[in-house]
Amino acid sequence: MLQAKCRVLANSLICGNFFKLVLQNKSIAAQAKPGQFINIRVDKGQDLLLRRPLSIYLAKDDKLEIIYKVVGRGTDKLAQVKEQEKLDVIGPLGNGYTLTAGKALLVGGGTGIASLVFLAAALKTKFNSVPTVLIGAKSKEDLLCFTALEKIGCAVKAATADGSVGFHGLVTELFREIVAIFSTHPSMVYACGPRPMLRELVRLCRHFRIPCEISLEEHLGCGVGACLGCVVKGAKNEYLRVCKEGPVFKASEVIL
Amino acid sequence: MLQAKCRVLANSLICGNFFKLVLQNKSIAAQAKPGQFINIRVDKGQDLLLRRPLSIYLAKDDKLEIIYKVVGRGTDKLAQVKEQEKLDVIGPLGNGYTLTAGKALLVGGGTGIASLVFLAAALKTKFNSVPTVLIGAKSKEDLLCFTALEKIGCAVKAATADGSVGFHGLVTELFREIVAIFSTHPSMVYACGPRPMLRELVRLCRHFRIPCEISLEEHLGCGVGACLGCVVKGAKNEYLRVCKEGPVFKASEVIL
Amino acid sequence: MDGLSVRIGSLLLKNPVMVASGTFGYGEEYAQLIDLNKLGAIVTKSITLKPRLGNPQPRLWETQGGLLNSIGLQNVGLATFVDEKLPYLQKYDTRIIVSITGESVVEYCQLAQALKKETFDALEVNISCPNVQHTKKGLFAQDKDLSYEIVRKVKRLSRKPVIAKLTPNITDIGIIAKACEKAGAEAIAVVNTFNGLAVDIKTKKPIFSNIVAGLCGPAIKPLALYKVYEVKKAVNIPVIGMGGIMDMNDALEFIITGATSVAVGVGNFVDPKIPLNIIRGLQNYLNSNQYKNIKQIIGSLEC
Amino acid sequence: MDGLSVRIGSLLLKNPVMVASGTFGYGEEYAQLIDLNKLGAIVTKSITLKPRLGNPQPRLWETQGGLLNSIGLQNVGLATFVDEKLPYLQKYDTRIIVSITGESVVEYCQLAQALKKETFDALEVNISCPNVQHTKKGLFAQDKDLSYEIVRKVKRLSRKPVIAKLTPNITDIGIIAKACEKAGAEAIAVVNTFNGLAVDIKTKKPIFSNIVAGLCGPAIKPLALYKVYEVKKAVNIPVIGMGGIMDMNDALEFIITGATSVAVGVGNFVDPKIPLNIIRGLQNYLNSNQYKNIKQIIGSLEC
Ligand SMILES: Cc1cc2nc3c(=O)[nH]c(=O)nc-3n(C[C@H](O)[C@H](O)[C@H](O)COP(=O)(O)OP(=O)(O)OC[C@H]3O[C@@H](n4cnc5c(N)ncnc54)[C@H](O)[C@@H]3O)c2cc1C
Ligand SMILES: Cc1cc2nc3c(=O)[nH]c(=O)nc-3n(C[C@H](O)[C@H](O)[C@H](O)COP(=O)(O)OP(=O)(O)OC[C@H]3O[C@@H](n4cnc5c(N)ncnc54)[C@H](O)[C@@H]3O)c2cc1C
Ligand SMILES: Cc1cc2nc3c(=O)[nH]c(=O)nc-3n(C[C@H](O)[C@H](O)[C@H](O)COP(=O)(O)O)c2cc1C
Ligand SMILES: Cc1cc2nc3c(=O)[nH]c(=O)nc-3n(C[C@H](O)[C@H](O)[C@H](O)COP(=O)(O)O)c2cc1C
Ligand code: FES
Ligand code: FES
Repeated sequence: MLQAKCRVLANSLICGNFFKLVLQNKSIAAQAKPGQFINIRVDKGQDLLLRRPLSIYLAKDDKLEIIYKVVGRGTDKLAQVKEQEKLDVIGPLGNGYTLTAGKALLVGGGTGIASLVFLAAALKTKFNSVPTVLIGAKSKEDLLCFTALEKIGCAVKAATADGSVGFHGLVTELFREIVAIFSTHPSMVYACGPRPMLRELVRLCRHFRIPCEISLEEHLGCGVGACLGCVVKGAKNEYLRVCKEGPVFKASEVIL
Repeated sequence: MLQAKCRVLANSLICGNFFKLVLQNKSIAAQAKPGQFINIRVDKGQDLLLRRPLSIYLAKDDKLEIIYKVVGRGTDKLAQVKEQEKLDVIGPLGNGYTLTAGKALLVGGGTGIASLVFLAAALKTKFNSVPTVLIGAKSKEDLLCFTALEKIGCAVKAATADGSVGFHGLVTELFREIVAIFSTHPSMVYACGPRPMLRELVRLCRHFRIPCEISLEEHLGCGVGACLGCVVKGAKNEYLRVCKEGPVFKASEVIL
Repeated sequence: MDGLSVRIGSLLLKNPVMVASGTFGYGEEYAQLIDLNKLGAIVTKSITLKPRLGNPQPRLWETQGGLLNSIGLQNVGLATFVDEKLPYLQKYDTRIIVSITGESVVEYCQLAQALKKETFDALEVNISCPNVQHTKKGLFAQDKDLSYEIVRKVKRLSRKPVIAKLTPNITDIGIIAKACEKAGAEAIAVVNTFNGLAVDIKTKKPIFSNIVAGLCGPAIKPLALYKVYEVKKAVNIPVIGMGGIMDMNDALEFIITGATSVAVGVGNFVDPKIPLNIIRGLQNYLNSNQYKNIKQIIGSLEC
Repeated sequence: MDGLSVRIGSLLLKNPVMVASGTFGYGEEYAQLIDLNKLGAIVTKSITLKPRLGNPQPRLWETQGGLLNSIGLQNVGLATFVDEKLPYLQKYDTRIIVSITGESVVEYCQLAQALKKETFDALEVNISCPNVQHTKKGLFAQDKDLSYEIVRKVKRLSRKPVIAKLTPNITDIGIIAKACEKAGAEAIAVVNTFNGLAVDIKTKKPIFSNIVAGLCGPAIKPLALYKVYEVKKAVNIPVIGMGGIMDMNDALEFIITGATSVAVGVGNFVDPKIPLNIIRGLQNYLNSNQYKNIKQIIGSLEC
């Protein structure tokens, strides 16, 4: 974990309301693991006080890549940042995914897919095996990272709510079908996406008895574990910090 | 007085820390009189709450021109506004200079000269007589509107604190010399500039018994006379509103 | 726009949006910029018996998301108000709420008495102006007995509905609100400005000659909203909410929390169209959410 | 950096800049980002006798220039603090101020008693946490007798310097500050957060399960500064000022107004370097203005 002013190498619209941000910083990139995030100060003034956390999509050499969606004032401000400007970044932060050998299944919804791309690449490097990936989106235009995942060599299947591409329905419905078809269950499910998707997925994994790791989002205060602002209810009825114990949790550790 | 979203036709550095802003709005331009100002909302958000008042430098057809100096957060934000953006403007506001026939002498310091250029042009149009203008600045680089005034036909004399051009010293010292040289005193002095300059000038005019109008600055709240935030002490010990009774006052009306 | 009309005691407003005392002068100043007839009510600058000079400059200071002010109650005084300002306001089809303030209980009574025969819609009793010293210990609105006494006496002397305007600079605003309700106030206006200080680090002097100044604007919105919540819990009369309201969403927060009416203060300086934007916004909100009447939303907060 | 050292009662700080309770955990979290040895002092998250679970989500909400929080005092509890957190902090060359809070006078006493033999530099008695109910009527720090009693008893039980941390949600903070001074407090910390409310207009529910939350950040700076001014007028012991301090100029405003020391709260979230930037800034300020010692500036406000 370190704090650095990172040069913006690129920051541009990729599709729908989604942007890709490329930052330059060797030290953060070198430390980054799949599932970790960085915390960016988007406002140099005091209008928007808090930093904004974004998952690492790719970390290579001196490059850190992020995929984000404009949803409010902070991400809107971020979208206006220009190439060559510098952003104050703290990272990498949090605990990432546990890399385990075996037949992994990755399930991503919305921008949640970003951290899974980093994970897929890492699984391939470490175990020389490519996971299957399910991507959920509202519509064809909102489908992220499909080709990036294919390039890594993953079998990628899409689910869209409007049926404009791939499976017509929710990614959790696709998941249920796929798992039913698989001769053996995946050895591990990794998921990142909206809370309702994760909730249903965790229910299904429990049903099929598949171990599962999920990446959670909360609005953060400090981002480093100091303020206790970002908690999620743990299985022992304690509160766990998304920024520190998470953002990736074993499904069994938390109550969604 | 009206409120309008005005297109920015130009907004660029002219010298030192000074910018020229050109706005498009026929109605405001048509109503504007020398000495009046407009009140600009520089922040669309709520970071910088209040509007910023700026004198009208030129109003012609559908164009409103402003000369401003970057001195704080508001003017800094204004300097970042780009061509074709729109600014929320209220104006024209306040009472301008009284246009009187005769041998006028105009004295401007810093950006104060802006409203005097508008006045010089109006005096020429109305009475077909061009005033003499004294401009004070720190240094050659900060000398504003010299050529614009010459184009109108004014006799223009500069005073710089560092002597880099024109008279070496304060514009009020130059004023004293000029008035001493003049065979007859000017019939009227109009002045706009920093408070210490105005204070000394008013003292001199009183000494020489020359009628004098001065344009004052205060930090404004509403800009329309409603909040009583912008007052200056009047000669009858009452408080006068800079935005309503002013910004131009007869020297005898106010206590500086 | 019938769905927007609200009742403040015996006073019927065509919509719940007012402009707050001291931020809208006596109406004239803004008449060129917006249609005053569209406002729910105009609250005048607080007037005193005699004209008041007010405080020396500076009177305003911007802070993060807020504005400190120390006007010192400069106003034309009762006589000029009645002769010149009130007739102007009477031309408009909106409610006129006259804000009065005094340095003693007697002065409030004299004001109420003198205004008895004039034509306007309600009296707002400002017992919370932070820019003048009321009692040795503080503001009238920091003392429940004095608050009761002033409201009670003004109420007796005046035939108009009486609104008590309270200060947020207090441990328990509910106690004061209750006292005012008991004294016969038709409504409680919450809040006046918060006590604040700014220091010029170059001169090592307070920015304001009066040292203390009043903070308003978006910075205080969450604090003002909580005060509205506390007052609403304490009394059964309508609450007029204000403090940093800049748009329809802000207004809705106050209304849901329990404000029957809301007032825009410093928002008028930022954009004089804010009150009308809020009125239009509320109408659209009612329509698109199938509410017949704004009353269905007032105080609908589910705790 | 000798010119920066200040004395808080019997406690000597190498410089006047602390990090505020609850915004810096138990120090570990920020140790990777800044050199803790450079800080004047670290105030720990308030600890209670038993571990506390804290409030459900959400616990944070951004407002204009501010942050509402409702953590609900989640903390590891006394035992774990002493076993795990304190030893970590003891490794650093900075002052450790342990913040304690309880639901009753007895709990404060038990905490003071239990901490007596531990190694740290001062106790901060947080009698002002807005996220827990203290008495039926409100917070301990809203009651001068209870404030007196708690500080007095803690002081008697503990050999450490005692700092009383007060709430700004009060009519006259001076009264409480005086009571704490009389009870033996070595210093007064001003302020804890301001009571605020935020409403979700879609669900018509308060954002926070606890309804009320505490506002901090630049939005409250002028209000906090005024409270420091009030406390400084009331007592002769040092004041520790906080509330929206984000840079050296903010710190100077507090110091000039009378704060012997300042604390950075939410500023740590915005930029963990803020405390160190302020320390460096103050040193430069002293040098370039030919001050030998920061004490020449403390309370130098000319009114
Ligand atoms: C570990 C982590 C990784 C993330 N990775 C990514 C990523 O890779 N890509 C991506 O696009 N996004 C990611 N996010 C989400 C991203 O941080 C948010 O979308 C962003 O911070 C929103 O900022 P904003 O200012 O644009 O929106 P805001 O205006 O702050 O908020 C948007 C919405 O959230 C609500 N909200 C605000 N505060 C709170 C609160 N305290 N509690 C609950 N709701 C609140 C608002 O009401 C609003 O509806 C991640 C979040 C976390 C915690
Ligand atoms: C009628 C009128 C006409 C003007 N015409 C021009 C013009 O033509 N060109 C031009 O360049 N400028 C003009 N000004 C001045 C201009 O409005 C200010 O320079 C501008 O508003 C500063 O805004 P800012 O945010 O950049 O600076 P700010 O950051 O607001 O302030 C700059 C300085 O002023 C101090 N300050 C802030 N608030 C107050 C207050 N309430 N009282 C006293 N001091 C305060 C600050 O401490 C700081 O030192 C005019 C002002 C008026 C009233
Ligand atoms: C410049 C100014 C002058 C004010 N004068 C008065 C006044 O005379 N009487 C009064 O009751 N309130 C006065 N107020 C307080 C406002 O009516 C209102 O209560 C406060 O500003 C909070 O609302 P806001 O945040 O929307 O501005 C004044 C406020 C400002 C900014
Ligand atoms: C997330 C958070 C948690 C806090 N927890 C505590 C606490 O446990 N004890 C305490 O005395 N103050 C606590 N505070 C208050 C701060 O110490 C400080 O008094 C307040 O935030 C004002 O300073 P600021 O505006 O610089 O943040 C907390 C503040 C925040 C933001
Ligand atoms: S954001 Fe502060 S603990 Fe997680
Ligand atoms: S700025 Fe409001 S009266 Fe002049």
